[in-house]
Parts: sequence; structure tokens; C-alpha cells
Amino acid sequence: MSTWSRNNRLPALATLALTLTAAAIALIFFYAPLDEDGLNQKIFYFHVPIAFTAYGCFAWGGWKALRHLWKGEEGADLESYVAIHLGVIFGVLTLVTGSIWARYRWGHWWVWSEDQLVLFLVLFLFYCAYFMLRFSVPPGPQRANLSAVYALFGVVLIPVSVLAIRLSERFIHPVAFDKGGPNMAGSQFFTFCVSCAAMFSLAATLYNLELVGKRLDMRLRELREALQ
Amino acid sequence: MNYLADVGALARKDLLLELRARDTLPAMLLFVVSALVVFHFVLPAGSSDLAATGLLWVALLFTALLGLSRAFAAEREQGVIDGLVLAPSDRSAIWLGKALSILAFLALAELIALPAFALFFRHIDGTLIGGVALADVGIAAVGTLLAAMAAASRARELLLPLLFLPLAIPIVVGGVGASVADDPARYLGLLGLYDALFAIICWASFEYVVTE
Amino acid sequence: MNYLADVGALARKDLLLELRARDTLPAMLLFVVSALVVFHFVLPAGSSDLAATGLLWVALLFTALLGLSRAFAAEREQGVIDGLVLAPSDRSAIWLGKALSILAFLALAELIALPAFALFFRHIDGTLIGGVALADVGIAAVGTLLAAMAAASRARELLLPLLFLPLAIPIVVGGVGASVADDPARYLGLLGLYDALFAIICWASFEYVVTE
Amino acid sequence: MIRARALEKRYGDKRILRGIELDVGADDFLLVTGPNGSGKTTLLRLCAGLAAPTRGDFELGVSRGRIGYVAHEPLVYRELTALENLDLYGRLYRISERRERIGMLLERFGLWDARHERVASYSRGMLQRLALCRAFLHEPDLLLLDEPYSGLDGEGALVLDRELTERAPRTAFVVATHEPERLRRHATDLLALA
Amino acid sequence: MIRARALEKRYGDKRILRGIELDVGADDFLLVTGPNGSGKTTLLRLCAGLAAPTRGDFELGVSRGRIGYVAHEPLVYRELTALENLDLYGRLYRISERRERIGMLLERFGLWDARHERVASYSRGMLQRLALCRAFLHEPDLLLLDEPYSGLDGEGALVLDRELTERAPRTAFVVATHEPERLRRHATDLLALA
Ligand code: HEM
Ligand SMILES: Nc1ncnc2c1ncn2[C@@H]1O[C@H](COP(=O)(O)OP(=O)(O)OP(=O)(O)O)[C@@H](O)[C@H]1O
Ligand SMILES: Nc1ncnc2c1ncn2[C@@H]1O[C@H](COP(=O)(O)OP(=O)(O)OP(=O)(O)O)[C@@H](O)[C@H]1O
Ligand SMILES: [Mg+2]
Ligand SMILES: [Mg+2]
Repeated sequence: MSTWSRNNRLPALATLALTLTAAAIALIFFYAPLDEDGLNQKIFYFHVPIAFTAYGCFAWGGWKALRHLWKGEEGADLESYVAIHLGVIFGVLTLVTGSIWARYRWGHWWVWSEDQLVLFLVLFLFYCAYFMLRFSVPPGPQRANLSAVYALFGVVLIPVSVLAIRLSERFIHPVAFDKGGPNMAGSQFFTFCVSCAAMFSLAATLYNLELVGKRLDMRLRELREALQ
Repeated sequence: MNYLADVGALARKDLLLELRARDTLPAMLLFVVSALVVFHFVLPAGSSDLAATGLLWVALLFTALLGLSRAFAAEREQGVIDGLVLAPSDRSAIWLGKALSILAFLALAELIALPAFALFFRHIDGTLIGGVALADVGIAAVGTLLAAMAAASRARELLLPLLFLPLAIPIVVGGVGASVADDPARYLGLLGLYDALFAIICWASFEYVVTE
Repeated sequence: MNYLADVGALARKDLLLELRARDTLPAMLLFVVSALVVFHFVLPAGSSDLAATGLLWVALLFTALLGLSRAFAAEREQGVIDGLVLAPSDRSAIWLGKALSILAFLALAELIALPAFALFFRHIDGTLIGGVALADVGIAAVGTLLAAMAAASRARELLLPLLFLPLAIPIVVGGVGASVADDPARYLGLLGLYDALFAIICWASFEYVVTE
Repeated sequence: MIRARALEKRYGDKRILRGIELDVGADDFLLVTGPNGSGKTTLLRLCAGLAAPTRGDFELGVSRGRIGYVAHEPLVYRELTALENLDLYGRLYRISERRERIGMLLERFGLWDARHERVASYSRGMLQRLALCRAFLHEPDLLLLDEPYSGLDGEGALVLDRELTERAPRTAFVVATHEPERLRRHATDLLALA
Repeated sequence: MIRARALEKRYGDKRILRGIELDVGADDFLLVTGPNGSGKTTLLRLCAGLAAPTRGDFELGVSRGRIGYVAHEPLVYRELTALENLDLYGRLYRISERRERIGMLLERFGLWDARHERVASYSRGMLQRLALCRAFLHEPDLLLLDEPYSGLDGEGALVLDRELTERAPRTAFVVATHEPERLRRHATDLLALA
């Protein structure tokens, strides 16, 4: 039942993601005005949405972890894992796009003096450790619990580290949003919003796709066993 | 009341064990002292207070990690953790008792390390001590939970630093900030916030770490 | 020949035990990067090369101590050491096998840590590598014996805390000296002498540590 | 006290228990037998709440603190003395007359003279006796015993016999054993795993 | 093979063994009985050379590598598989046809199917079977068995019976046990500790 309804949702999501992505690309290259940065500023519309999506995935993973611990929701462990897995993938993309941008803008692939970057690296390491933890515990209820607790830690770690970085005030990494709202032109902001939406729907599609695959796997294994 | 009595009994047991077997504290002392000695040798006379303070924090962090890596050794050895988990006390008492005993070990190690630091490097003041104390609380709280996790996993001690270091970054930032910045209050606040937040999560989630 | 085969079998078993968790290497890589990140937060931007070298040594020392503190964990857990002691091979083979596996792990960790260090902090040269290698040998030799003492609870009480510190500090002083002093040769010589002396003592005395 | 329906437990891909049905009342005595590796210990851990079933219904009609569990391992700290171990458990279980009961049990199980020795120096049978003391300390309503006679000498076995006989009418038992004869007279039910 | 005169062993102030006289020939079978804590395990450890006597004469007419010892604990690495453990011991004992013998013993003791599992996941009885495999691996001339039947199910006990019967005529045995009946037919000598 549930698999069927999810299967049904998947094509719709995928279509949405595709259209939004196409729209975003069109907007980025033909509509949004160039900054003083020149052409390489276009990467802004990828880099930032990707970074936001990564955060979103981590948060969703944390939420599912909470559901698992709190309500004992069935399958929440798998969902949390898939979300975090996706988050790590988007995290790598953030690092890559950021590095490319940094190469053009600052002349280095990576700058240690930039706490904002190091902070993201810390989060990334944190979620790598999540994988190490998960794979060194045999599958079963204990693994689900440990992973969920650690995922919850992540959700608290993010704001605390952001706070810590803000305190040290050493960053040159730009801030697109401050107290006065977005500091960019309206057309840029619109493009930015569309590419954000595109990235989010893309992530949602991948998330559901992976879940369906994993569930199918499980179902198959059960069937095989029932036949034995 | 009962809860506190449980915590007390568990922490007391850890101290007793350490008194008997002396497994952990000597290693922690050795490490922290030799780390300071190393720094003493490499830091040229006129180097900045900043560098020295940073190194103190590294030494403290790794010392804590060393202590944590053995935190659940006795429980794991003969599956004693099962015995504790079966007892009617709230499971979080196991965490709290262990965290308190870790805190005691840390405090003892620092009782040696801080004067040694003052001797070798620079004068220590109230804020530094306050920062260290707050950091200890956070380290003990988070570290104990992670040590329990690592003990349950197959990779064990190998895993603990990986799980712990990313989570310790805010502590380091806060601690170093508190010891060197002009307005330490903000950093102490950050440390306090960290302690409170993580202590609550650890307290609430420990039960899930030790049961299936 | 037979002796070497025994040592090989024993060291192989340790590697197998480590690699069982299959993710040892990625774990080490993660650890190194995490540690570097911590260092980044404690060292103010313009810190000296020297301070960085000190950090490197502290990190190495910590890794070694962590490895040693669990060196005989597997043997102690179920009294397996009795099984090894009963085997017809020379008892010193147990020590040598364990020391070699500890050495292998240290070397492996450094194979990752040194390039990363060079990348992030300062250029490393031949003397530094030589110093690290010599220090590794000393740490593995002495550390294994002490870890065995700690595991065979008979000798633990008095020896471990007393011996550990004075034994490790010369290594550290020598190692750091070799990496920063103007005439590293003297320090390297100290390390070499230390290694030779203690390796012989440990080799000859291990038998008494594991039997009554 | 225990009610299980279609209980199943697996570790990874391996199915250890399957289709287990249990009904243990407040004064029942369930004997569990089966060859090595058939899942007796696993079943007892499920009953103790130390492991979670993979599938099936499981109800435990008794609070955690009213269970006594004797495992293959004694579940005591090796570097503490018997007295210190029992004192710790006595505090955790909030036993009234803690010290008196500990003294009584140590004497009954013949450990009084060794009470100040580190458990690490105990002999096999002394460890088993200590494990029994620990399990009986709080007069549990449900006793889960995993090969309780193992390691005991003749006299120790008699002490245990007496304890079981005394408690059988008012305590629920689940006992895993390879020698069911010794316990048959108490048993109200038998579960043979395969 | 073993000759002891006025053997004494103490731990600290506690005298565990006293005035023990032993004569075990190459095909003798010595049963050691006694209550818990009477020193059976200590005696076996003395015979194995794992502990040194405090006083008295003790002669062992067999080299260390020709002894097989089954202790209370299985003396295997928990994180290795059965196969890896036996392989390690096989190498250390320099056994010819190591792999074949290991396969044969695993099969005989019913562990063949579990040979690739980590020992940590073994059940109590499977551990005991593994300990027996380890002790028999190098066809020792002197077998020291400390409660060898503990934890074994009926079938495992039969396998062990068969092994003992086969080896009794050509191997020296010292066996500590709480149920001497099972072994009485082999026994050539009996030592009752008190
Ligand atoms: C390896 C290098 C980089 C990494 C890992 C990185 C990482 C991130 C992350 C995680 C965010 C999410 C939002 C936040 O935390 O505030 C972000 C946002 C952003 N990044 Fe980067 N970045 C990198 C390089 C750059 C470069 C070189 C630029 C341009 C000069 C840049 C421009 C931005 C902008 C404008 C935002 C939006 C900020 C906001 O809304 O607060 N990034 N980056
Ligand atoms: N944590 C675990 N991981 C994987 N397999 C396990 C685990 N615990 C037990 N098993 C397996 O479950 C099976 C049953 O084990 P269990 O200890 O319950 O047997 P048992 O009936 O108590 O046997 P014995 O009579 O030998 O004590 C064994 O095959 C064992 O290998
Ligand atoms: N390392 C030690 N230090 C101090 N006392 C010890 C040590 N080992 C054993 N003992 C003591 O020696 C006595 C005999 O122990 P041993 O294990 O030999 O008994 P056992 O006859 O094997 O008993 P069981 O039938 O219970 O196995 C016990 O009282 C024990 O406490
Ligand atoms: Mg069992
Ligand atoms: Mg014994």
C-alpha cells in the first residue's frame, strides 16, 4: 500500500524537479544580471542553494531521528539515514562548488583562515563520522538507536557552531542575508529563489528514489526468505 | 532524591575502581604533562601568549579524550553494563554517574596541568579557569555518551575521537576565545549554552544508547 | 626462522583484529583531518612553525598512547594471554609481535598525518621523519612492555605509573629536539641509543612480565 | 507475567528464534532446553528486556526492577570486592535492610569469608554464587536463570535447590538448562528449542 | 609426566594448596575434585606452568608445547572467527597439516557451519566446543581439563566422551570436575581437595 502511494508520488516529484531545474538554468544564464564578479558569479546560484539543501537534508535526517526515538516510528531510521546520506552528497557538492568559486575569487582552492569554510568542513566530518558509527554497529535496533542519537546531535551542533563562528568574527566569506533582508538585486533574488526551489525538489526526488529502492530491496529479501 | 542516590552510587563505584586499578588517571597525567613539556621545548621564549593558550587547550582536549576512551572499559569487559541496565534506576543515572566521575578525573588532571602551565608559560587568570571548568562539563557530558556509543560498536576506541572531535569544536572555539579575547563573557556564555543544550540531549537520549 | 614465523603469526593476528573493523584507514584519515581542524581553531593565524611542530608531536604522542592503552585489551578480555603464553614459541615473540603491530599502526597513522601536516602547516624534512621513525620504535618497544604489565595485573600497581612518565619523556624531548634544533644529529643519536637500550631490556624481560 | 506471540529474533540475516509462544504466570516455572546455539540465552535476554524482538508480540507484566537475571557471565565488576558489588546493586535496587540482606546472602552462598576479596581472584564457582546473590538480592518476582547450576559444587547446588524450592510457589521462573532432570519437579511447563 | 612433592601455593597470605603430592604417568588419568574455591583451577594452572608454586618440588616431564589446556575461559580472541583463532594457534604450535586438522576438529565438534562467525557472537556451549578444539589441535601428550563438560549440551558431551575414550590410553590427563561419575571409568587416580 504505502509503497504504491510513494511510487505514485515519485513521477510527479521528478517532473517538478526537472521543470524547475530547467527554469532555473534558463534564468541563471539568460535573465539574471552579471555582478562585478563577472561570469563566475553564476556559480552563486548553484553553490548557495546546494549548501542550503545540504542543511535541509541534515535537518530532515535529524527530524526523522527524533521521530524514531520519540515515537518509535517504523522506517524512520532508514529515512533518517537516507536523508543524511543525501546531505553528505550535497555537502561534497558545496565544498566542490565553493572551492571552484574560491579559486576564482580569492585565488586559492581552500583558505584555512576562513572560519566559515572550516565550520562547514567540521559538519562534513561530523556526518562522515556518522557513517563510520553506523557501519561499525551490526544492523538491528541498536544501530538504529545509536545513529538516531548521533543525528540529533548534528542538528544541535549546526546552530551552536554557527554561533561560535559568528562570535569569532573572522570571516570574509560573504553573507547574502543579513538583518536588512537579502542584499542583492530583485532579479537576482528571484533567480536565486527559483534555483533554491529546483535544488530542493531535486533533493526530494532523490530522497524518495533511494527510499523506494531500499524498501524494494528489503521486501525482496523477505520474500526470498519466506520462500525458503 | 532516589535519582541522586543512584548517581552517587554509580560515580562512587567508578572512583573506587580507579583507586583499585589505576588505569586511567596515570595515562591522562602522563599525556598532559608530556604535552606541556613538548610545548615548552618547541615554543621559543618570546612566543605569544596566544599560541601557548591554544596549546593548553589542545592538551586538555586530548587528555580528556584519553580518559574517555577507557570510560566504559570495566563495563564492557564482562558485560556488566547489562547488570546496570537491568537495575530499576533511570538509565540516565548511568550516564550522569559516569560523566561525574569523568569530570572528577579531568579536574584532577587539570589540578596538575594548570599550575604546570602557569609555571612554563603564562600567568592564568579567573576567566581561563572558568572557561576550563565550563569546557570540562561539556566534554564530560558529550564525551560520556559518545564513549558509550563507541563501546557498543565494533570499532570501539578507534571511533571515539572521530565522533568526539567535530562535536568538541564549539568547546575549543569558546574555550580559546574565553582565555584570549577581550570580552570573555560572550565566549563563556557560548560554553554555558553548549553545556546546557548538550547535557539535556545526552541526558534524554542515553537510554537509547544502552538498550536495543 | 621459527621464531620469525611466530612473530609474524602474532603480528598478523593483531592486524587482522584491527582490520576486522575494515574502516581503520578511513578512520585514521578522518581523525587526522579532525585533529588538524582543531589545531586550526587553537593556533592563531600567524603562529610559528615551531608551535606547529609541537602540535605534530603532541598528536603523535597521543595517537601512540591511545594505541598502547588498548594494545593488550583483546588479550586481557578473556585471559587469552594465557593461551599465548602456553604456546611453545619463545615468549619474547609475543612482545615482538605486538610491538611490530603497534609500530605498523603508528607508521600507518603517520603516513597519513605527515603529508597532511606538510600540506597545512610547514614543510617537513628528512630529520623530522628520521626523528619520528626513531621515536616510534622507542614508543612501541617500551610501550608494549608497559601495556603488558598493565594487562597482567600482577605488576600494574607499582610499576606502570612510576615508569611510564620518566620513560616516555626522553623520547619526546629527543624527537622534538631532532625536529627543531640546529644540530639534530645529537638528538637522533639520543633516540637511537634509547631505542637500542630499551629494546634489549624489553626483549629480555618480557617473559617475566607475562609469567609468574 | 510474560506473554509472547509469534516471537521472532534475528541477528543480521540469521534467524535465531522463530514462532515462540510463551505464557508464564506469576507462579509458573518454565524450563527452556535445547542444544548449544539453539537460542536459550537469546530468549532469556528478550525476557529481561536486554534485547528487542525483531518481530512478534511481547508483553512483560512486571517492572524492570522486579526481575532477577543470572546470565552466563556474573555481571559484576572484577576489580571490586563481592561486598562492594552487592552494595552497588543493593543501592541501585533500593533495597531496605540492604546491608543485612547482603550479609545473609553472602553467608547462605558461602561467600562470607571471601567478601573482601576482589572478584577477579574468585574461582568459577564463587563467581556463580555471587551472581546468584546478585539476582536474589531484591527478592524478584521473575527470575531468569541461564544454566544456574554451572560451576557450582555439590553443596552450592544444594543451596540453590533450597532457594528455588522456597521461591517456586510465589515467583515466576524461566530457567535455561542442559540437565532438566534436576529441575523437573518444579517445572510447570517446558519449552524445547531446536 | 608430572611429579609434585609437598606442593604449596599461596596468594598473599592465603594458602590455596598445601602438601599436594602428585604422580601422573604418561597414560594416567587423574581426577581432581573438591568444593568451589578449593584450588582445582590453581592446581591445573600450576601443572600448565601458568603459575609458579610457592613452595615444594614440582617437575613437569613434558615440554610446554605438548600440553593442552582447557580453562574456564576459552582463551580465544573474541573479535576473530573460530577459523582465524584456530589458525593462529595452529601456527604457534607448528602443526603439520594445520588446515586439515582444523577442518576435522571443527566438523567433529559441530562448529563447521559457524567457522566464519566472530567468536563474540558464539553461545556458551559453542565457546566451550571451540576451547576443546583448541586444546586437541596439537594432539598434546598431557591434557589439563578444567570442567570440560560445562556448557555442553548432551550431544557435545557425547563427542567429548568419545574423544576422551580415544585418547585415554596414550595421553596423560588431569581433569577437574564437579561430577566425577561421568569420568570415573577412565580415572586411574583421584585427588580430592578440601
Ligand atoms: C570551499 C569553499 C566554500 C565553502 C565550503 C562554502 C560553504 C558555504 C555554505 C555551507 C553556505 C551556506 C550558508 C551559510 O552557512 O551561511 C554558503 C553560502 C554562501 N557562500 Fe559559500 N562556501 C565556499 C566558498 C564561497 C566563495 C568563494 C564565495 C564567494 C565569494 C561564497 C559565497 C557564498 C554566498 C554568497 C553564500 C550565501 C551566504 C548566506 O546567505 O549567508 N562561498 N557557503
Ligand atoms: N550478538 C549476536 N550476533 C550474532 N549472532 C548471535 C548473537 N548472539 C547470539 N548469536 C547466535 O545466536 C545463536 C543462539 O545463541 P544463544 O546464546 O542464545 O544459544 P544458547 O541456546 O544459549 O546456547 P548454549 O546452550 O550454548 O548457551 C547462536 O548461533 C549464536 O551464534
Ligand atoms: N590470582 C589470585 N589471587 C588471589 N586469590 C586467588 C587467585 N586465584 C585464585 N585465588 C583463590 O584461590 C582459591 C582457589 O581458587 P580456584 O580457582 O583454584 O578454585 P577451584 O577449585 O577451581 O574452584 P571452582 O570449583 O569454583 O572452579 C579461591 O579461594 C580463590 O579466591
Ligand atoms: Mg546460552
Ligand atoms: Mg575452577
